[in-house]
Amino acid sequence: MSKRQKLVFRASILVALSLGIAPVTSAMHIMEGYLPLSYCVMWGVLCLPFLVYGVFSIKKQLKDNRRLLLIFAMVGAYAFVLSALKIPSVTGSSSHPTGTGLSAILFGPGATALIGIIVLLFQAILLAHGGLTTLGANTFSMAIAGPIVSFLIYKLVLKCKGSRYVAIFLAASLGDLFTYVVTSLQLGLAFPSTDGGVFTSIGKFMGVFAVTQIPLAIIEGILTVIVVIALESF
Amino acid sequence: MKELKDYKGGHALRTFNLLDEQYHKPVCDMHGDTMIEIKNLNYQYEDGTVALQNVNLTINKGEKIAIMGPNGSGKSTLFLCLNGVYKPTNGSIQVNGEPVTYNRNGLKKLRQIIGIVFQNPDNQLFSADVFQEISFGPMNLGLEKEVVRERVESVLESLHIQHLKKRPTHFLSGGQKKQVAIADILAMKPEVILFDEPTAALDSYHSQLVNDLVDELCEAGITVIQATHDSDYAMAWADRIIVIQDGKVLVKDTPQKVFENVELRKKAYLEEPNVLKMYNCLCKANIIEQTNNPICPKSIDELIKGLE
Amino acid sequence: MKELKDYKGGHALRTFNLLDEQYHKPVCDMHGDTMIEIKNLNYQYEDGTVALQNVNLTINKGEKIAIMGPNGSGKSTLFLCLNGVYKPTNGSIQVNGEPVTYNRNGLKKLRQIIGIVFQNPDNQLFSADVFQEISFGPMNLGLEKEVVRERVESVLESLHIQHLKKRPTHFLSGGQKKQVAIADILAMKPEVILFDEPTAALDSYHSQLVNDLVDELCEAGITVIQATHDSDYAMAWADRIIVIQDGKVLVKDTPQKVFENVELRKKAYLEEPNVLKMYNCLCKANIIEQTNNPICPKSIDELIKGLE
Amino acid sequence: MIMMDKWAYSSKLRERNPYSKLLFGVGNLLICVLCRSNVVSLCIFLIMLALVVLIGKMPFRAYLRLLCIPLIFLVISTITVIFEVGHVESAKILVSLAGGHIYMTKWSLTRGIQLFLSSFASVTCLYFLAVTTPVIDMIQVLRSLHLPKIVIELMYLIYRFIFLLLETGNAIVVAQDCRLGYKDRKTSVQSTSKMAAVLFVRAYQKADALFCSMESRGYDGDLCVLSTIERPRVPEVIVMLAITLLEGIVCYYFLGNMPAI
Repeated sequence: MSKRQKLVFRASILVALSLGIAPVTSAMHIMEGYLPLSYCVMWGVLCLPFLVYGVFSIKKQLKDNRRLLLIFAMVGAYAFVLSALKIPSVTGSSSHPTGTGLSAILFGPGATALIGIIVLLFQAILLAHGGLTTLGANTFSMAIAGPIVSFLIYKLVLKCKGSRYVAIFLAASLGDLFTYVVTSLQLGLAFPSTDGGVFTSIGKFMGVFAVTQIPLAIIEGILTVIVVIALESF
Repeated sequence: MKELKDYKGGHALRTFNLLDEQYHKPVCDMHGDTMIEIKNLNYQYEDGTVALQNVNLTINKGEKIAIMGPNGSGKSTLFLCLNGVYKPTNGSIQVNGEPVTYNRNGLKKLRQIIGIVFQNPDNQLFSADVFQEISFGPMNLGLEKEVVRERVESVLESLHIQHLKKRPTHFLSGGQKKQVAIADILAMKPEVILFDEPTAALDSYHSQLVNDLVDELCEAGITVIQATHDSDYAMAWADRIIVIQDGKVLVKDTPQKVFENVELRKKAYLEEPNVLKMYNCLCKANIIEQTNNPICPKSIDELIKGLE
Repeated sequence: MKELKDYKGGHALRTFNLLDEQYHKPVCDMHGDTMIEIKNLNYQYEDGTVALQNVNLTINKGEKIAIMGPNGSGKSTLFLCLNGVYKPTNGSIQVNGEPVTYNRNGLKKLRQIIGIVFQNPDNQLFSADVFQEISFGPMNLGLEKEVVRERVESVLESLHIQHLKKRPTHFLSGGQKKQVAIADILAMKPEVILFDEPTAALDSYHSQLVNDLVDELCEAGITVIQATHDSDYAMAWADRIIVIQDGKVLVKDTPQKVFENVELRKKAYLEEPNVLKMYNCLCKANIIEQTNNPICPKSIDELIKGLE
Repeated sequence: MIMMDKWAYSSKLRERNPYSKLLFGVGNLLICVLCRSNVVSLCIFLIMLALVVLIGKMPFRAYLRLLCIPLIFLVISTITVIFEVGHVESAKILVSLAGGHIYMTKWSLTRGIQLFLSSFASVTCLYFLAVTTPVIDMIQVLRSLHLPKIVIELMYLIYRFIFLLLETGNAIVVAQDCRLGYKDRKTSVQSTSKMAAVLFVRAYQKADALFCSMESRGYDGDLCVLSTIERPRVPEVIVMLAITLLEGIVCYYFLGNMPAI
């Protein structure tokens, strides 16, 4: 890489991290066997176009720069490790910043989806966060929907001449919230209420998870800003 | 590396003004008091691996202790137990006569008394610049900002690395990183410092620097425990050597006695120090007179001095 | 560490059957032919830092060369230049009489001839398990799968680490990682191997293992270049020592001549080897007779043998 | 250290062919999810327990600890499924709120229990895979399913790098802890974010160093390595397939109360 490329690259990493730490908690991974099979298949199929696009997009980027392969892999590993580290007495029992969205802006949503699904697969097998049948649903909420929202919000705030730290905070916490909304939606769709139907059910899940997720989203937003500040000083 | 050229000059006296304030008792007084007492220490990892088994140790104030033994024999675990990061599965640790308690206050007290300099500075340094890095420990001790600032400045001066103060940590060379890692701990003014192979992967210049620094710390009355693989160095430096293997203490004795034990050397893969080899050879050849209670010089340099 | 206890036995003969096939020429024939010729080599980093300046070196087939000098003096850069990872800013490198070309084929050829064992195995091992890891190099050489499989098996056997074959990389100990890192390179059957501080951060058991291995490689006729900070080791092992500082070659000479040069030692922060100190002392004391052209023994062990 | 990974390598079932293990694990998982029958769930739970603990020789206590991991999610979401919010008067009312009631019905309770048990059983199927089949073997199976090469490469690399970074991350956390970096919540948040930042820098540096060493071994864009795994032994795979199918048929005919999904 030339000097300028390197600079652009580093800068983009900074930006990426700012929205990249899409905060997701292990409590929001839908566990193994929880969704009916038809829903598992449906969410899996919904992810497919993103994943296929991801394969092409990664291949194309690698053609220009072979070194990126290792960076992709490191980003994936980084996202995983942040959720696996044993940190004594931090924010809450199960809150980890995960960097699945880290690559959204760097390498595009396609590549992010692909790296994200691999990370989620490893989280299922190695940490028992999530599962194999629910991999599709979890990928959709955490590796596709959340990062895209973070990305859009970040761009939007910057376009409106908002401060960068505000943009980072909003991107991180709203991305987190959106993941939680999508997860509630997935659960609500699968388990409609007896009388109120799907929407009541979605409301129920959102209500229950709000207790943990809304404070966590805010804490994660703050954490992300501090991380970015720390990273900028490097 | 210009900065370091000055170092070897006449700075030794000035260097530990910082520490002298704290340790104003003369060295001889301190020697002999028990600093750390480990009784029947056991540590087992989550997965059931036994890392330490029935470790009994007494470490006196101001002692220089070398811990030797193959990698994976339990040295690092012992260090982390001493510092309260690992809580022993069994047994007790007493520091300054008081048993360690594992609540917030107990740990704070313990970590102020005992500091660890880790082997790989890349796994220890996490701040963006050197000043932030060194101030981290004192800040967590709850000191006033002004006091922290003074301490950091003073440590930087003691190690002659003032010029690194604002440098980002990831631009430091390996040797400089090591110096900052040591400064990290010195700024907390501990009474005991544990060094995990402080000169591994350093060039000879920085190794020498670190070794000199360790000597100065010892002179200032700090109890130093070093994990090392270097027999020559352990022979020259240590008051006592503790040999650990498979989580058990094989022996704790003076360097000469440890290294004269051929069986032990084989078992724990310890190399014979050069000076001991040479000394024995010269004794055999009747170049050195052998007394009933022969005391081997500590290093080749000492041996040579003796011969002259 | 059971596996390794066998190692020191009578395996030496069997060990390099793998390599003997390739290097069937007797060692004496090879010595003397020029292997690598570096002329006027300059290397400048992107950011303008000059890492190497006017380096001129000739390295013969089968030579044992130690490169010494402080960290950051340019040793690693020199290694990466030799291997074609860095393209010299100026000057030329000839390997086996042919100048290095930096196209795909030229680099492939170069990397087959010259291999680097990096200092930190964690910066070298990228595969999930040992077998995959070792197969990477030979696969890149474009060999048939069956040939690669055989080579990997054969290297594993030579280093007595067959039991690690299916082990995931993250379960290896530091010493084992080093062994695998060396196997990585051996599987490519290079004629020259560059070791970057191969024993740094290893315990004495594994250091000994690596040193023995290096000796066997040299015996098998492979040209070995080692970067090291250990004067004692360099004195005992090397045919020639190259001292580098600030990107310039200060001197290239036999160990004794290098270490006898007090000015040079001071300038490049080289320690005087113990054996040399001792030898000089014994000469002075007239215990050893001094001839006109005194040749110092290579190690304390040799010195002791001589005295007996 | 990731415990599941460690158990997988030390399991007595490790050397069994990964194809048959995957077939059996995923097959049972599907049966669990499809049947949603309490009896089937209980049976599968016991089968997996026996396989992992009795035959695989994983310590029972460690297995129990693993089973606790998904409990938080399971309990919260199952309670959400069981209890309804609304105005229905006929149901068993538990709490009356200003706007309506929180209640449960027999159907919602049955569904909740079913869901709870079948999810728990499916988790044991996942654990069966996770603690008997090393990840490397699993990726190998995926590779033979002709997934795109780039996916397989990324999986191998990410798996390796996870442990590389985990070691660094843990070491940094320990070093911070030694200097009282986690003494209270505020310090903890600061230490964590500093760790996260420096870990990112280290990841970047590691990627650079690894690329350099890969280049020096002739890497030119095509990551080719050989692996040790043997081809699936056909008879074993057929036997496992037969067992799984049989299980499925038995469940379907004798116990199956397949819900309309």
